[in-house]
Amino acid sequence: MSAQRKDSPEKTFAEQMAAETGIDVRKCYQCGKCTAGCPMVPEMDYTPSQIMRLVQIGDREAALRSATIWYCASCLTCSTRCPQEVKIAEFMDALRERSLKAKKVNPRARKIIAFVKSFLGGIRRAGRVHEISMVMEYKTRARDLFSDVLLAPVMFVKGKLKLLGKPVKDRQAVARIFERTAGAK
Amino acid sequence: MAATTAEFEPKIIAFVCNWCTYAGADLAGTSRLKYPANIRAIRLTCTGRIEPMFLLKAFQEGADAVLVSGCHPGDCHYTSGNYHARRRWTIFRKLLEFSGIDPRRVLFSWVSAAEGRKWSELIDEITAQVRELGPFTSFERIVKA
Amino acid sequence: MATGYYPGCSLEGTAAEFDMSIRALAEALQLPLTEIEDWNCCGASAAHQTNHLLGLALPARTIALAAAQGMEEIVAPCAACSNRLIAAQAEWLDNSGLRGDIEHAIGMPLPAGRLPIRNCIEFLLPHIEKITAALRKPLTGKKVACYYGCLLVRPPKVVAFDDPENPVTMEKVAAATGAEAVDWGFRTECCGAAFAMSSTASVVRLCGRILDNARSEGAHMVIVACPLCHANLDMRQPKGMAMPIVYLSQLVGLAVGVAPKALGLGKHITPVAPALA
Amino acid sequence: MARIGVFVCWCGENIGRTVDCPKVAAEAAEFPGVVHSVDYKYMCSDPGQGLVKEAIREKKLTGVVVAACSPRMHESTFRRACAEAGLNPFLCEMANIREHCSWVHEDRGEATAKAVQLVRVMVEKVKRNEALFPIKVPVTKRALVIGGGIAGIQAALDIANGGKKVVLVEKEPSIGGHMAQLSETFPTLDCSQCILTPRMVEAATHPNITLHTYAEVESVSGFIGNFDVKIRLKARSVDIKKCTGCGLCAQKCPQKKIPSEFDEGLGMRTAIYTPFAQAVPNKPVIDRAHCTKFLNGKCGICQKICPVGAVDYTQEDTFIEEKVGAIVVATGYRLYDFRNGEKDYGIEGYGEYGYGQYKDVIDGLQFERLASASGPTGGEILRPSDGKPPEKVVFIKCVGSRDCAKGLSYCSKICCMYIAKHAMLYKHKVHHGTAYVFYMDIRAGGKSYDEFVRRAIEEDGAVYIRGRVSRIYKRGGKLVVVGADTLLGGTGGGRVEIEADLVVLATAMRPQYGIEALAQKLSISYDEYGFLSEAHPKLRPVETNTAGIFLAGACQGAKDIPEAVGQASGAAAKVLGLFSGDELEREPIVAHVNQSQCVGCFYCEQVCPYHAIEREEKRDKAGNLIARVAKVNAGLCQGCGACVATCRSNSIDLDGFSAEQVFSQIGGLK
Repeated sequence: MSAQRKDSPEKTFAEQMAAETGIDVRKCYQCGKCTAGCPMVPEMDYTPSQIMRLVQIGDREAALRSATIWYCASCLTCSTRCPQEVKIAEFMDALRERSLKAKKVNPRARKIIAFVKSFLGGIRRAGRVHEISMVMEYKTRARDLFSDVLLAPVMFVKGKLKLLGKPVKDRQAVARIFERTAGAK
Repeated sequence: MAATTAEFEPKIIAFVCNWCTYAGADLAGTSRLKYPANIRAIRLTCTGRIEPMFLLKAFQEGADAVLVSGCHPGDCHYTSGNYHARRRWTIFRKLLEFSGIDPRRVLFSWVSAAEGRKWSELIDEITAQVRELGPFTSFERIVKA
Repeated sequence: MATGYYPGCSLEGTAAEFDMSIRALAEALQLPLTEIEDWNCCGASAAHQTNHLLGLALPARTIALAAAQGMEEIVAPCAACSNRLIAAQAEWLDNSGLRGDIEHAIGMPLPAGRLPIRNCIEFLLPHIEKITAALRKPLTGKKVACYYGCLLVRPPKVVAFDDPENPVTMEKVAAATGAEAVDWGFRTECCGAAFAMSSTASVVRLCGRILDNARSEGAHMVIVACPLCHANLDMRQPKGMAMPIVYLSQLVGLAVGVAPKALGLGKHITPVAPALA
Repeated sequence: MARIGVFVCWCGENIGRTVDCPKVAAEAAEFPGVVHSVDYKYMCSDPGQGLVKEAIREKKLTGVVVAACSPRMHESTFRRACAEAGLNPFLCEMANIREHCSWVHEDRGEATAKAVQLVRVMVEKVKRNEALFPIKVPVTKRALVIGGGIAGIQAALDIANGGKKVVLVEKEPSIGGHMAQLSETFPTLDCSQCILTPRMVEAATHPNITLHTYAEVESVSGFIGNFDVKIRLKARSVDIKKCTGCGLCAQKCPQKKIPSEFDEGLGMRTAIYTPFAQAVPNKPVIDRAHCTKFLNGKCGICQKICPVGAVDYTQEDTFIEEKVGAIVVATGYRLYDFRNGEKDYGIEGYGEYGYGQYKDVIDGLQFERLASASGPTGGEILRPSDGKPPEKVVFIKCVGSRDCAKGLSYCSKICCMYIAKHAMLYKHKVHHGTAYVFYMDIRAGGKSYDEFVRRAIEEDGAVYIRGRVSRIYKRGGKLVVVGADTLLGGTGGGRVEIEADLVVLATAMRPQYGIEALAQKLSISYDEYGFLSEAHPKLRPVETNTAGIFLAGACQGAKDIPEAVGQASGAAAKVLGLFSGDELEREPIVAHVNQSQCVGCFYCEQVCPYHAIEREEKRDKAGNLIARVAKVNAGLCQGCGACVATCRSNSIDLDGFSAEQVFSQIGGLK
């Protein structure tokens, strides 16, 4: 009966995101409390409230290409304090997912994505993260070979790094999770 | 059954009090909150005024569900009418069940004059619910029995 | 009550001392823990940041395993792990539509109800009396700054643990050891978490702010209950800071007389022994 | 035979856009009993009403259905029009095809079909309506005003000056309310006490005003024109007739460390005290919760030294009863508790601002006390922690207001103005200091208001920063305020950190504690925030839905002084209007007992909230008792109908909502 009201063909970007994630950024009244409390703002190209604004005005391109969505630390300070109860950090996850799918990832996010991929790659293969393998894979992907080289031997001596990881027994089961959720490669 | 569930548009008759729910539904209107057109509200002074026979009459006239809604407990314009109503309905529900009317077709809610949104969401919700229950056809059978 | 222990990946590697101290402390306080058989990584931030369903399915498998193995609760000392487990469980309990998708992904049924998941603080909180009774080496005179970071207290409605802005539970546990908890302003500020490698400069900046405030409010050491916080604060200190970063389980373990070695007190990059002596 | 007229209104586009009004009128014309059916653009307009009147006369209508907006909006309008055309007004009904139809449905076909049904329902009803005649009730020409703040004082004075008696009840020991606490008032910066105290004295000495301070309304019964009010006079422990207000008792009271409510906890008071120097009446009370005499029986100094023997420890609460014809509610506001939150309402405190654990984070009323010449610092701005003048003061607006997460979505309206005033006062007193104001929007819509805010910025140099503060924490004795300047973007995102000496939070205005209980006593309604509801937001802003009860001031919503005073005068005008005749008319929606059918079970008596059911004895000619039956006292009956639904023998019915009418309405939905 009132079908046309619920599935109107011309949804704005914000409406679309609200329908898909349950997070409605039209509620944001640009008070800037998220930005004020965000620990990662110095690394960002847009502040969190500006990302909300980009979505509000329908600039999907700018939002998905921003470095901000990748520099969000998921610390949830913004979501916790937002007076309008917008789940900002959770929304950043949703934007990241779409940025990857649309191949619009900001070049500054190269290292971060390398890390995520190495991390998930490790889980996919072994079910658990083996830190040395993960770090090695990350360093190769990120072409970031020489950072922290001094820290590794110390950590090794202190027994913080183990040469061999303990994988999950049922590795198939974990690999299957990745297939069935069509996870990041 | 005349209509398939998919295209079934239920008829829902609401008995509402003048002070809370009717005003709440007015507020839904002034706030332009949209909801399905399946509901027909009959205004009474208070939920305490509603006689069980009104509900039976509604079913007899082809309602697929009946909604009774008034002020929140403690907020009755007439101090205690909604308490009387609540007590009455607890017993009446049992009676309905006994006479073979699915008690899910008799709905109760509190909607205050400030709760326009609650009203519109309630109608959304119960319309979907009643749609799932399908049309109410057993009244004639009950009357004959 | 059968308590499933979920150490998580970090506790098998960089956070070995967290694992050691939890196990040693559990033994000392006679709180039996059974490691969940064949648990897998929770996916931490990497999974949910890039694929929502994957971020739910990874923790779901471990919870399903625990339930299948007869566990009635899970102790997940790593704040990231407990957060992911709680958040995932909350989401499928809240949105029944997801349950099928997740069960399909993990090929196992999910428990019908809610399985209690406890972080390190919640694990110890009910046993404060036990700790006080078992005190061998009270840490009287030690000023500690309890640091919660993000994942223990946020999102508040989901984790439903302590106050998101002014938490008190870790202080309560720490106080049981005789140590004095200082009042400071960075208890729930972010340390940079997953950016340890991919944006090291950010982590150094954030850890610097946290440690500066702890120091200026008079703390001798920072107490943590999260391996990510620990790694960042311990390894990414500004030059000359030398602030010991101690796990809550180590602090309590030491106070109840567990041997320092069994608590892994020698494994820190920034030495902790002098501060605890 | 019924001759019903149907009048379908377009309400401009409001109905016409969604509902096919001509079609509704055409279909209604076919309903049995309908002899006339038309549609028109604006039925409530003069020509619209003319159509109704003309049809009544020409078509000899016996009933009218106006299909338009809610009956709560225009029922009285159309009933009046009918009456003017000679039709009994209760033979007119409205079908609500706007609020319940055109505004809430989108599909034109569906909305039109529903409108047709709604009209049929009311046609069926009106066919069974009977002519009713308003009930006349006598009026007690004496008003009760609840609350002695500026709104209550104004309402009481206006009614009293209109020549009618007023009973003014205030729960604190003195009248004056929050206005007495303010230092200076925007936008003129005149001294609040200087303009208020003469009014307080006038109210206390006015021959038509009876003042009860330290008193609360215990219960209210009755109805418009005839309320019975029970008032609790709390034990002052001081005989107010003997007391001369010399103040010796307070000087000698050894309990000197009780946080003063008047000074918002920034100053101290004694256990026997007057709230402030200009209090009216200027007579003390004993705060029994803190008095040594009451706590452990020792002390008793005040009684010993009182030169007139006015101190009486044995006093108890007493009750008085007043008959009044109208009630003005003016209970005012309080500030949102940012320290503890309000658990009863499910509202949290401000954890990110430290839950008020920092002494130098205060609220707006506390700043008023700091700035007031009568305040604990004598008007010098000194911070509470160490008594030093603050060099940097941060003002934060919208704390609790416009905050969905705290459950308070509304704008408190006055903060934009008083924060500008605070910044200004601070700069006038601490010349070298800096005032920072974090704001989201500046709402300064009153006369000379925006100019005032601009003055704070342009002349007094207040630094306005557009953004909300994320948190406040302590670093080395300073309060660090972490905010953002959202007008700056780019790297760093305009993040602002200010090391402040004093932080002032403009916390939300909230209705007074206990407002819900009072509202229930009065049978008036309140909104989701606890503010009392007016009868109509635009056209009946000082009336409530309960006849004879009126609203003034911030109990109805956030308001500044001129608005509160304006509304109070409005309420007073309504009361004086009500008192202008000796009798008033009430809607005749009352129950009737069919005594020949009544079995005398008196279940009706048990459910009637108004004690309107009376027992009547029926006797035969010889005087023998035949039966006891129920009778409705039409003066007391409010027409709720609870008795009707309860009656086992179907012997009671309700005028205007009779069983027959409702059954036929349901039938109309076929």
